Amino acid sequence: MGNPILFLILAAVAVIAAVMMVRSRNAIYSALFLVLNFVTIAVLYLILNAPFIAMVQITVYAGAIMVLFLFVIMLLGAEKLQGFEESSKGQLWIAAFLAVVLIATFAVALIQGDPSSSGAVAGLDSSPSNLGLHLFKAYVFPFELTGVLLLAAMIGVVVLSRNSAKRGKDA
Amino acid sequence: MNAFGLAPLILVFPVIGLLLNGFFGRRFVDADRKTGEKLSGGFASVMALSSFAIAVLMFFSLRSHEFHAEVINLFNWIVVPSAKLQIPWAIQVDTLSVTMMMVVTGVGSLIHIYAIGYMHGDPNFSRFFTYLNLFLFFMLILVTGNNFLMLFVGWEGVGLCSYLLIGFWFDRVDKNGLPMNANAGRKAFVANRVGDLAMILAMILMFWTFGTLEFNTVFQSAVELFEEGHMVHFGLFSATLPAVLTAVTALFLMGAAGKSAQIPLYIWLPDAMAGPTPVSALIHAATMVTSGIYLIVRSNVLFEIVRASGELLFGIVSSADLVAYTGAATALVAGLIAFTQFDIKKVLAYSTVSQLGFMIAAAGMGAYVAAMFHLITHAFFKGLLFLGSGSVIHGMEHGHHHLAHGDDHHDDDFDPQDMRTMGGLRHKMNSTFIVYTIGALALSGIFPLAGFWSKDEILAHGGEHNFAVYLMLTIAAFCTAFYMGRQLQMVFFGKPRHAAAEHAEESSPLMVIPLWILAGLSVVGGFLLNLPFLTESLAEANHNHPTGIFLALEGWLEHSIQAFHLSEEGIVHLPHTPIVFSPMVAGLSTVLAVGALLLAFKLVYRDRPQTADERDPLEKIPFVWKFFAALPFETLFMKGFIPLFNKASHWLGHTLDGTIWHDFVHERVIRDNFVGFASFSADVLDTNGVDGLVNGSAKAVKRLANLIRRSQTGYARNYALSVFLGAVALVVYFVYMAN
Amino acid sequence: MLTILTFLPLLGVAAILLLKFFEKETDELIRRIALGTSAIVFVVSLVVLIGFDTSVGGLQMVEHFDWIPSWGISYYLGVDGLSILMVLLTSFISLLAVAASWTAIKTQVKQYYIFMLLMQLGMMGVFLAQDLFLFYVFWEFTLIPMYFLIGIWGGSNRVYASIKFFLYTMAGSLLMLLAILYMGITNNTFAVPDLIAGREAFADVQNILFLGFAIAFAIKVPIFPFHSWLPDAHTEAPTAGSIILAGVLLKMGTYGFIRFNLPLFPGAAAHYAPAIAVLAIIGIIYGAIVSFPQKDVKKLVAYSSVSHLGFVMLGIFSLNEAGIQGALLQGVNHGLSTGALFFLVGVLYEQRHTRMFADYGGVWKAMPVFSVLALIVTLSSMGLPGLNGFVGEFTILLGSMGAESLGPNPWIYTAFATTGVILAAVYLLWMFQRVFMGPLDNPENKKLRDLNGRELAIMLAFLLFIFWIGIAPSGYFKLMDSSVASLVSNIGSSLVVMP
Amino acid sequence: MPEVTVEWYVALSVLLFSIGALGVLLRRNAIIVFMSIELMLNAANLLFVAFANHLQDVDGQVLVFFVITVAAAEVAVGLALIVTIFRTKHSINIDEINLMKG
Repeated sequence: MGNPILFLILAAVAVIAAVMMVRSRNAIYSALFLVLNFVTIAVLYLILNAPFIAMVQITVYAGAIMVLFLFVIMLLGAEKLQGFEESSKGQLWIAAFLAVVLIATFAVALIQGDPSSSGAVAGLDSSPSNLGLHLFKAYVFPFELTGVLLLAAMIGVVVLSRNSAKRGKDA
Repeated sequence: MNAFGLAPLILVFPVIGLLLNGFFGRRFVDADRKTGEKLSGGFASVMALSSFAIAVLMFFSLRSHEFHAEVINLFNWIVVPSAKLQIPWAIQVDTLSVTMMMVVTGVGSLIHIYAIGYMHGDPNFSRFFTYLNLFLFFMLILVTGNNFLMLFVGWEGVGLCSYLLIGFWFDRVDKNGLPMNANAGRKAFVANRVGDLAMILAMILMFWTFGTLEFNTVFQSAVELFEEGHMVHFGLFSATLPAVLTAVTALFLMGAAGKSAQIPLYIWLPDAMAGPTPVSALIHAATMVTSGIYLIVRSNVLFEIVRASGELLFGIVSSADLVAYTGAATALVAGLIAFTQFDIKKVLAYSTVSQLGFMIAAAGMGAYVAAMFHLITHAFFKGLLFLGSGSVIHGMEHGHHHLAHGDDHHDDDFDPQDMRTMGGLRHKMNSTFIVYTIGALALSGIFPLAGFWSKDEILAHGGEHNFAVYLMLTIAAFCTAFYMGRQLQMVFFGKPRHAAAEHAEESSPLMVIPLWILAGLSVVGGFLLNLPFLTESLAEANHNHPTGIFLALEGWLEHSIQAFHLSEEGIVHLPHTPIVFSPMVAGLSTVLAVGALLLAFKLVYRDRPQTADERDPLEKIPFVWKFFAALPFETLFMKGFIPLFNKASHWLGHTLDGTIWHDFVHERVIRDNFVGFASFSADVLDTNGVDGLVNGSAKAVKRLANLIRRSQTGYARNYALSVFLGAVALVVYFVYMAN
Repeated sequence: MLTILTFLPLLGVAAILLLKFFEKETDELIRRIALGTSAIVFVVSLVVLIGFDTSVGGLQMVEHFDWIPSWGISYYLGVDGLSILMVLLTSFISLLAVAASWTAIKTQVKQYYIFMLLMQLGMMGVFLAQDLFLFYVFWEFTLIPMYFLIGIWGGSNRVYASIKFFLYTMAGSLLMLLAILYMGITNNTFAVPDLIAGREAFADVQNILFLGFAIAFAIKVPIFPFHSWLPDAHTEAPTAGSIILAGVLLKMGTYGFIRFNLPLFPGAAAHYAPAIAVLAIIGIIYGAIVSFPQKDVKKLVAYSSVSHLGFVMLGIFSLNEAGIQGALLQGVNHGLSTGALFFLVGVLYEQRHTRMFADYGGVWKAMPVFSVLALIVTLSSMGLPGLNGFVGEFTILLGSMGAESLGPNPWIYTAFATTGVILAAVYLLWMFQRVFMGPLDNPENKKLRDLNGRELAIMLAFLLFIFWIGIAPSGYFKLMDSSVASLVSNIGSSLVVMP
Repeated sequence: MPEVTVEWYVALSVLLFSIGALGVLLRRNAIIVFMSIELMLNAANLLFVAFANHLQDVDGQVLVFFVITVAAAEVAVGLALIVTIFRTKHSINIDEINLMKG
């Protein structure tokens, strides 16, 4: 599963990018850090023998979704808003505690669990065609549902985004 | 000649009489006093006489029937097939029952006739005769029944009539405003009921022992069981036959004590004198009170078996002997109490108690014939004495009435029965004086009057078989003569001590004629019944009847008294009454009687009081007077038992059942606690509890909701936090616990 | 036939209700309809009597249909020797009670007679039902009309009395319901004959079940010490209510003991017999003593019921033929004598509006006919031989002496019970004396009128049976003999199995 | 030199998920909250892919495909909501949006 040094570097970048994304006061910075994070993860996908997913990650996430984010941030002019400190103290501590518990739990689990062998032969056929076959054979129904979901989302967005004044007139 | 088929008529006639008088008598009397009274009283008397005629018919039927008992079945009474209980209405005609029938109807008829005169002018004239006929009916059921239960019907029925007749003037009140007649009647009934309790128990015991209550069957199986020595079993109970019969006979004694006024239940009889005098004569002297003797004589077999078995009651005394002792003691005590009485009827009442004691004592000693003999003669002369006293009272009332009319001299306290107000009546009421004297002498036992023969037979029997009883009875006989002498002296001799006595007048012929008839019977009755069978010489009779049965009455009654035959067969040992005249006993008792009369006449009452207010000579002997004036049993009952019962019943009724059980337990404890609990429930538990629970849970929900609402900040981040919490919890669960 | 007998009063109720539509609703007409209905019921009960076969020990004229089959509940009516007398008593007493309230009830006449008719229905059902569930329904049903009869037309303290009556009896019934349900569920049937046949199924808990039934019935009877409701209810009830209460309602308790407790739980019956006999005897003596000092005529009669029913209970728990037959007959006798006494008190009350002894005295002078009849009834209640009371008492005492259930010395029970005979004389004669004897010194009492035709007819009806049963009761015993004999042998056979 | 096993990816995924969660919980800027959600989704995706590789099963990757699709739809709707809210309240501070306060 790849070179450990490479993994550690990529992991470090991903984590740092994530932390920065959460910590940034400026929403635009956050968005950009998130893009960095997505890209790092896309590299990891490649290492994990998932080229198609990596490609989708970059095009859909880093491309389409993040552009949408940036667009909205700029549209609303909400780039500079509240940061971390403005959270209530209770919320902060509970959240931090829960996060620590979560991480600790997994740490315990990972340390205690039997180490898995990494002897993964690259026999997994994750080519787009194979993926496509899976998608349209075993998962054809969920796939169609996804289509419906997207349609619903599209209509929803259209409805929501209409001018309220106009909506009032229509109603 | 055989007329047994007519026997039921003896019961029918009194019923016709009572129904007619009950339904129509009042109308007759109200419509026309004079003829109505004659019609009402006459009809009742005719019915009584008709019954007497039937009784005589039965007498002759029996004679032609070799004196064999005859049972006439009428119809079934209580029949419980599965319990094998079968009790018929059936009439038994035998020499004993016919004797009783004749006494009852004979004396009864005379008293009916007498009563027409005595009750003249009473507003409830016809009711009186209804009661008299009813009494006759029940008394005849008592003596004619062929089983104990029928006897008991009559037994209770005559008790009822006694109650009704004592309470005939139920609206009379005494000085204290108490309804004395009603009270006296009630006392009589209740005292009788005490005896009835014993009768019921005895009958039930006999039923389970013998499986029947018919006289003949009971006696027969009693003898069989006794001979075979079987145990008596019923239910889980078992005992020997003599033990059971001891219980039965002791209970009979108790029953007889109630009805025949023996110790300790005699207390009702003196009070019963509150009733009209004919009633005292008929019921409380001649007939009803003798039914206890009839019962014992009727059950002679049972008594003799007990005597023969040697079974003792509580290990002390044979129940048959107990009968004798009870009778003798009663005779003595009552005879002594009679000394202290001033009421003319009460003297006679105690005398009756005393004479009944004689009879009971005789029956208890096994002298059944002597008991019956005395019963018959006593019916004559005591009936005579009571009717005579009624005549005296009537005369005194007449005198008082005359007085009240004459000079407006009216004193309400006048008591026409008080002997202290009488005196010198022999000139005013000549016929009454003569017959009364005959009666008194007969009662005292002066030769050759009826009382002499019968009393002497009892004494002779006692002299031979039971000295203690003989002694007591002899003293009692002495007492009898003394108090009769005292009474004669106080009533008829000397000078009138009250204006009323001076104006007393002889009663109407309707009243005097029955007196003469009874006087005649009192003179010759004893002698006639005591005659040997005229067909047999003394020696012949003695030979033919080794147990000593040769007198007329004995020859007649032996057919009903099975103990004679059993004695001949050697099953029981009936102590036989001496066959020959006993000069020793007879002489002594005659001397005593004459002596007592003279004592009363010459010594004690020689210087008799001259006015009504003066003290009785006997009162000067303090010990005697106080002792007998205290009326031992009367005091015990009236001052001890009855107040105790009243207190107990008031306590039970008002305090225990009312205050404690009803008010306290139910009201206070149960209801109030319930109400308390309920209001606690309603006000506290329900408002705060159930309601409170509902409201409270609502409140709690509200409070909780408020609490939770605080978490519902509406801030998405808070919600997210809880989602995250859940997610972490799930992870923790899966990692640590799911395996 | 039995269904007709039971539900016939409903026709009368319907007729009374329909009157309104014909606009003929007068009190007089309502009374006539009620009387007519009761008379028809009485006639129908006589028809049942004619069709009754005395040689059969079991149920007759059975009507048996499924009702709730899944629970084993059925509509099951039948009559036998144990109930035939009770049925006749019910129809007879009801008829007289309706007649007795002719002039006494002046308010809400319609409702009154409707309740009276419903009362008849309930009582008849109790005596005819052979299914425990059906029985329970009728049993509880009788409470309701009685509650209203006391509560609406009663005396001054009527509300208290009616509520006490209702609660007391209701409380007892609940335990019985539990017992009924237990038995019904274990055996999957509520039919009494089937339960008797299958009584082994609950033989191990029969003592508890017995008590459940016994308490319900004991309160109804009432056995000492559950009698406290009775004087209140009797005193406050209207005359007809008292007549029905004494005449029939109390018999439901004794009947229940005979019908259910004995055959269903014979072992327990034998086990508790001495205890109940002791309570019965306490009741006899206690009731009699407590009667004595009462100041209220009705209260005295009410307490006398406690005493009389003590005899009945003693007879029942003699568990032999004589005792049980005596008890059944004594139930009838008590219904007649006490019913008649209450009626007589009612006649006085109607005129004088007081029940206190102190207000009476010397009534005999004012009302001779009335007084003579009262005397006969009093004597009947006292148990004078030749009248009905004696026959029952004697048979009961006879039974108790031979009772195996009372151990080796049954005579002790008998002896104590017989003291009731004395005490009865004490309190009843005291009652009679205080009302009828003594001087007629109260001017109010001088105005009393004697019995009128209606009252005389009612009294003569009572007296007919008082004399008939007193003089020739064998026919009455014959009616119940077979049934009682089979009941006793049924109990006896099981006693051998279950000591 | 240690081998990179699937555990490493799990650890990374957990870290990223936790950071994302903290972002959701602690930030008030609705847009950043959304982006944190995307981060968490990515952490999950990463895990899917890692296990798909580990278990030699392509189904994991198929699921990632679906997740991305749903995420896209979600973002589209979510952003539309944010825009609408901003239009009315002129704020995207989610602490000011508490219409659901009980």
